Amino acid sequence: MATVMSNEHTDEAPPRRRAPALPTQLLLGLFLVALVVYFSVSSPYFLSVDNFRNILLSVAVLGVVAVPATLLMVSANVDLSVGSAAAFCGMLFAVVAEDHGLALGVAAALAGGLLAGAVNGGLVALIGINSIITTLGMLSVLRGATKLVSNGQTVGIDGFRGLGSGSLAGVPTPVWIFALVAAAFVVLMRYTAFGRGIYALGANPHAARLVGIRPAPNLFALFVISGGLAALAGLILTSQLRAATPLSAEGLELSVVAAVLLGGASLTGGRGTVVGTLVGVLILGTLNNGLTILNVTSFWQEVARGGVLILAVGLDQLRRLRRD
Amino acid sequence: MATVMSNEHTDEAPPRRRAPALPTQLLLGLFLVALVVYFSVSSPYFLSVDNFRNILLSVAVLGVVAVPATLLMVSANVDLSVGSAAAFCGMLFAVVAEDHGLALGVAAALAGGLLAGAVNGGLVALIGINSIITTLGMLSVLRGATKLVSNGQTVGIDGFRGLGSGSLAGVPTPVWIFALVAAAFVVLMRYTAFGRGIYALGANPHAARLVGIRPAPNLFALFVISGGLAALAGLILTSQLRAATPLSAEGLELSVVAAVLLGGASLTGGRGTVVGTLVGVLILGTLNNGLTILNVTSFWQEVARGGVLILAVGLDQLRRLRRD
Amino acid sequence: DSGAGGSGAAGGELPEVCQGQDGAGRRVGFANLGESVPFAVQVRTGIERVAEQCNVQILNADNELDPQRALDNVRTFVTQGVDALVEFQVDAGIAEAICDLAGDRPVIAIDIPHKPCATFMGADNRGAGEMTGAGAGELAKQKWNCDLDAVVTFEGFASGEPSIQRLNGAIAGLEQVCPDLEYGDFDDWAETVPGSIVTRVDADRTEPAFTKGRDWLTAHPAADHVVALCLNEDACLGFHSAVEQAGRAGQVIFASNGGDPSAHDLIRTDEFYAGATGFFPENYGELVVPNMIRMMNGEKPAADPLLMEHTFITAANIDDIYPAEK
Amino acid sequence: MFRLEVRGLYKSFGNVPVLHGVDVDAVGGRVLALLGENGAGKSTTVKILAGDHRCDAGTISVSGRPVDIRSPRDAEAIGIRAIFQEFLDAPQLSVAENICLGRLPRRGWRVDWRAVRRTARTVLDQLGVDLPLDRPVEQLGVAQRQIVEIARALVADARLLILDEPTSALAAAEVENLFRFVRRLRDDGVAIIYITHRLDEVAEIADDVVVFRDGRVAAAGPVTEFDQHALVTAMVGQDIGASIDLPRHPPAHAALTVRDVHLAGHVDGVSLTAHAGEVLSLFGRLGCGALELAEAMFGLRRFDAGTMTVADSTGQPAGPWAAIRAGIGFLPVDRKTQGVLNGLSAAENIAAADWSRKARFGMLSPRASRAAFQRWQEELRIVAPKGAGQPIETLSGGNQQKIMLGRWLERGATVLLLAEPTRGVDVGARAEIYRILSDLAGRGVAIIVVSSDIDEVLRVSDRIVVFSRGRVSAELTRAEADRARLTRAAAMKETV
Ligand SMILES: Nc1ncnc2c1ncn2[C@@H]1O[C@H](COP(=O)(O)OP(=O)(O)OP(=O)(O)O)[C@@H](O)[C@H]1O
Ligand SMILES: Nc1ncnc2c1ncn2[C@@H]1O[C@H](COP(=O)(O)OP(=O)(O)OP(=O)(O)O)[C@@H](O)[C@H]1O
Ligand SMILES: [Mg+2]
Ligand SMILES: [Mg+2]
Repeated sequence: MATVMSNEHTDEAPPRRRAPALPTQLLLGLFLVALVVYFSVSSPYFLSVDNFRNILLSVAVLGVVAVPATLLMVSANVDLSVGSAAAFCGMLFAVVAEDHGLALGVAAALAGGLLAGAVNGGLVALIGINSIITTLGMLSVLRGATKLVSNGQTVGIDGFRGLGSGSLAGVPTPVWIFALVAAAFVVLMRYTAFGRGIYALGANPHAARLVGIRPAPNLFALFVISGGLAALAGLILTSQLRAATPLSAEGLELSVVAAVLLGGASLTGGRGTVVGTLVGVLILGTLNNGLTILNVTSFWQEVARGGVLILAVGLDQLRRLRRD
Repeated sequence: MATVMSNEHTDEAPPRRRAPALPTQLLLGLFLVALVVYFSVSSPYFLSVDNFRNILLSVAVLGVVAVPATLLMVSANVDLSVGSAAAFCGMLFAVVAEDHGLALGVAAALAGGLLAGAVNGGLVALIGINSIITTLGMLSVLRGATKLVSNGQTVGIDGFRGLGSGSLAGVPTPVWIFALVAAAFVVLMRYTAFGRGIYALGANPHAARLVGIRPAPNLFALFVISGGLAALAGLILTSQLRAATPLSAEGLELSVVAAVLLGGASLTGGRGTVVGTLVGVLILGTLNNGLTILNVTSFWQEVARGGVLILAVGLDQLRRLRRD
Repeated sequence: DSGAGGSGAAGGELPEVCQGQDGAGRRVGFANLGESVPFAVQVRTGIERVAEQCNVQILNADNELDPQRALDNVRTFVTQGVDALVEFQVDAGIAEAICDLAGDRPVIAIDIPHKPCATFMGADNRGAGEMTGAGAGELAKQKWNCDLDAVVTFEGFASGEPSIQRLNGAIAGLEQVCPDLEYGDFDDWAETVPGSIVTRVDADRTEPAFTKGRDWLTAHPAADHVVALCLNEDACLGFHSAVEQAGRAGQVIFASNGGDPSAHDLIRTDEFYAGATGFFPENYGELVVPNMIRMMNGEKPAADPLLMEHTFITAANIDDIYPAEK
Repeated sequence: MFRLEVRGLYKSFGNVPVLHGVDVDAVGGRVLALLGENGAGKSTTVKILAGDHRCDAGTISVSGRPVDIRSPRDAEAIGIRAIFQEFLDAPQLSVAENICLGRLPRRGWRVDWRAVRRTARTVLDQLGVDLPLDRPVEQLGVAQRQIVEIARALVADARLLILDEPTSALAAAEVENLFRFVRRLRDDGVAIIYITHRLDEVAEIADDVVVFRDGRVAAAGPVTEFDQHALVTAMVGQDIGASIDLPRHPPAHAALTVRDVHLAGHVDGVSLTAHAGEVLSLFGRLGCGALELAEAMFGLRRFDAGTMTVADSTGQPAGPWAAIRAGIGFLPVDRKTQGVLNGLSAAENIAAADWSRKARFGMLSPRASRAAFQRWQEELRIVAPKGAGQPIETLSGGNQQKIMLGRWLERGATVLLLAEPTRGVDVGARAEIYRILSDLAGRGVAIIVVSSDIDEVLRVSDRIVVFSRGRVSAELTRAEADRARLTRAAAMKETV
């Protein structure tokens, strides 16, 4: 007969020496706190309600597009055309509002953004073109269109200050909008069938399809949402600057990608949270603000910004390396 | 006990009746030919040896960095810092050459490029930071460093024309260099264990690791190569312009990504060929050249470039859709 | 050659702007600075307008603020066999490479000198800058008796000579009117000079000027007599919004270079917007085209360098300069 | 003589202990079968040997000398080769290159592609399979991919060969070829660790057995000392008794009917009807067309010709979403690429197919998913040490499979299409799944099982339709079916 071993082996696992896992977002949050402490100690002007309002205001536009970009990245897609789309919509607004009034201007801007999103969505979700290529192409198309609309000129606009310069309960309107968008996306991504479906699609598109989630309409909707929020961002920007310029929001896409990746999302899909992106956005904003307030020269600012970006993500990675 | 069956036809899937697939690269090549034909018919100046030399010359710098970027993308990584690295190395060269002679200048530039590559490689391959974030950070760091080196000024350089303006057998030196780099990478990617290891790593890093392919040293080497070739590109550029400017090669990274993706590579790794990238690079160059020769206004050029990018990839996708 | 189709003067008398020069059958390549810059678009529009009137065919290209692209464009023009080149790019350092490619074709360089080969045309950057600074200074003298807390500039650190010349000039112009302040020596370009009341900010577009401007205001809470000098209107527009949003209107005097229409309303209505030095890019063509025809005919240009006249546009004179806008 | 001794191996993931000090001996010239329920720690043990995981404590020695396996390269240096339960191939690369992955033959500095192809061809020949050498493996079916995996492990000379459920996707013929190959290696003195849930294979191939239970060794010894009953008892920890016959069901109305279906290259004029309350098996060899037909019934492939009726609606579903709405559920063969939603929790994985119904105005409560998990955890005996929130990819293979099945139970499908439903499932749970299928049928669900496992088909079916080369070659009631008839019908070249 075979040896049947007793089960009385020591029940104890061998002693473990690991630290309990600190979630990525928390670590990133600590990093943000460290930045704030550093700048507060280094400059008397940094730590003030006024300056925090500055920081929030400076990232509101970025935030309004970075939040939907998070869900896009969860679905393993990116929208690199958000900056151009924001500029395009802002310009549409200014040009239409000049002749036909603010209401029509706003309508034109939103329609433009949703249409741009629908084109992106159609190409990616229905035809199946890679989202990087598609939106890189649209980045160029929309930037060209922006210049065509205004013949390459800056268009000033008056009487449309509320969206960009108003405030409620001491908090500037753009910050409110950013907060509302973020809150809506927290709910969307955690507590709706649509949001969870996007996670499933990003994690394993084939398997998601087999449980009845339809990639095409879901992704299409996502790009349309991204386009609509880019229009909103363009309107805020135009309202803040009181002018639509052909170069507005240039390079915004790279900040968006940086913020979303900082926040723990991954281009391979299935991962990413709004809270992470918020922290990412705030790190970028705090850094820009703090360096300017410290009067760091612009060349060194550029170096520091890159360095901090790497550092913020690197810390998390180093910690994981140590744990394994 | 299992029943033993004969194994006469357990092997292949049943015969497939689909049209033989036209490879993506060939379709893309046809697209390039169509572009050339269109421009030739539309303008008397397009179809000439001189103009083809122009086109090749205009894409040589892009090509020298897009080729290694292909292999990087096969490994599921990108190097977004190539433009900044090229500018940085060009500037290093100019500043060092001014005081210490050309030879030392070239050495400094190459050392700078390899070092930048090693930093990227160290952060990505050894520490494990996402390559987009890392190289986005380095993009900023190196651009800042470029301006620091020259205090933001353009530095003229004399007596270093050969690399950028020389020619051999009627073909400009930069084009020769581009061709050599491409040829070397064809061999590297198809016929060396290193190259095939990169394909395996990109296709499935876990599987590659389990068959003994070590991710870290391979990826590290790849980034160093990319940095070295960025330095070469920077030298060519400086030699062509006879000056190193703080803004040169800005935005090069997006052209690189566009060319490589056009050529059929995928950011998820495992896919991509040098030939595809060559065609991608040539499409971009031909388009810029042809649109200018047709005297298309710059705003419309921007729109057209984006459109053609989407079209080139979209055609391939549409064809696949139809086949399925 | 298809020539400049539909010219306004075929056969008939040439309009006055042509200064009697007929460019029939001539093809000129115009490589623009970068069509994302409103100023450059106005230059192009002006050149196209005059060229059509004088029967010159213009081939356009966009240098996209990229030196490599500028070289590619010259090559393309040469391949197309243009008779002459108008080169608008800001990097003096690559002038030599451009001149080599141009060969013996006549070249007019806009706004920065291309020493070896080209006739300079355009702004007196330093002089225009001084005009801007002096204009701001006059207002500062009137409002605050030159009692300034700070001077802040918005410019493009990496945009080459024109930016440096205009802003160095602007600081110097301000100093001439309000001399008794610590400016520091910026003649060789420097970002900061210790002890200076001047802060130079790297922001030549609306958005960065807005964001960095607000940060600057935060870091200077006590500064309520400030002069802002801008490379262009876009930058001043951004900082102007920042000042208003920070609730500090009336604490900053603005003056910009260029004179783009986007700032005309502000110049008319905001007493703290001192004005803008007009470069009149829409009129560049009136100098470029006739002189280029002369050069293609083997004659000398009417002057070398061909300098635009600048005017400081203020609320007082703007309606005379732009009567149509009223 | 090669002898690998593992002593006191401990391993935890996070704070969940998985191995509590296991001892395993693998000896050259002998095949060791490693058995145990899903989640017992079999794969974890062999991954440690292959250098994929590091153990927390324990010693490994080879022929008496202690070794430290820190990476796959260390394992390879010792002569350990492994194929894993989940495919680890490079999908975009060719079959030939995948087989030689990591050890491409070279001539001088360059890869010798002819030798690559030759090597691949040789191994495949020895396995008695013919695969297109230049095709990217992503274009192959599961079984073919599994063969590529096996071939890779066989290319290099091994001193210890580890096979973790290599036959779960294979039909009998390939299994037999694999066994021949394994016996030859064994006779050459190679040590072999073989993990399986098919106890009949143990009798056929193994010399020794080790049975794991909950991360401990529950029994070990020469195979001759165990009968099947003893093995099962050791695995489960109690005597589960003989397998009882499943109750039969009277067929009710037609639930799903297809007529004259053609799928180019796969199916050539097939008609069949599944009735509510019956278990219908589609039996055949690899590539016989049954799987493709099932996929088409779920809207994954277009019919080239033919009609389909489900419930009252006629027509082929436009896609999986439409099929699901019509009450159809589908369990795919390839769990990894088509089944698990990695990164999502076990609970969400089990609830995913039912999200559209669970949502109220689009809102979905996480509690609903957790409730779904709890509903099926007990019934399917799902082992998830970290509970409902454990990411699915960290569950053992067999437990993942149970969740895939639970997904459709939760959805309450009225027609269930199940491709190889017990792939990788342990004996206890397999009996459980059969019982559940029988229950479901009793409740009026129509169940279609696509299987190449003859025992499964004989055990579970009310009716069996045999496929051969894209056609129906026989239709048998359970009473009529036996091994011989099924085997003959599946090999049939002409239709009856
Ligand atoms: N990365 C991981 N994180 C957390 N738990 C894990 C991880 N990998 C495995 N486990 C757990 O370890 C236990 C043992 O898993 P293992 O894969 O070794 O089981 P197995 O015996 O191979 O089962 P099966 O027969 O189902 O393949 C399982 O409960 C599983 O959930
Ligand atoms: N990545 C690959 N995967 C599978 N097969 C390949 C791959 N690359 C090349 N081959 C095939 O390998 C075979 C030999 O290729 P190749 O011509 O490179 O060999 P070679 O060693 O150079 O032979 P020769 O001595 O004829 O030059 C060809 O049939 C080719 O299609
Ligand atoms: Mg297992
Ligand atoms: Mg050969």
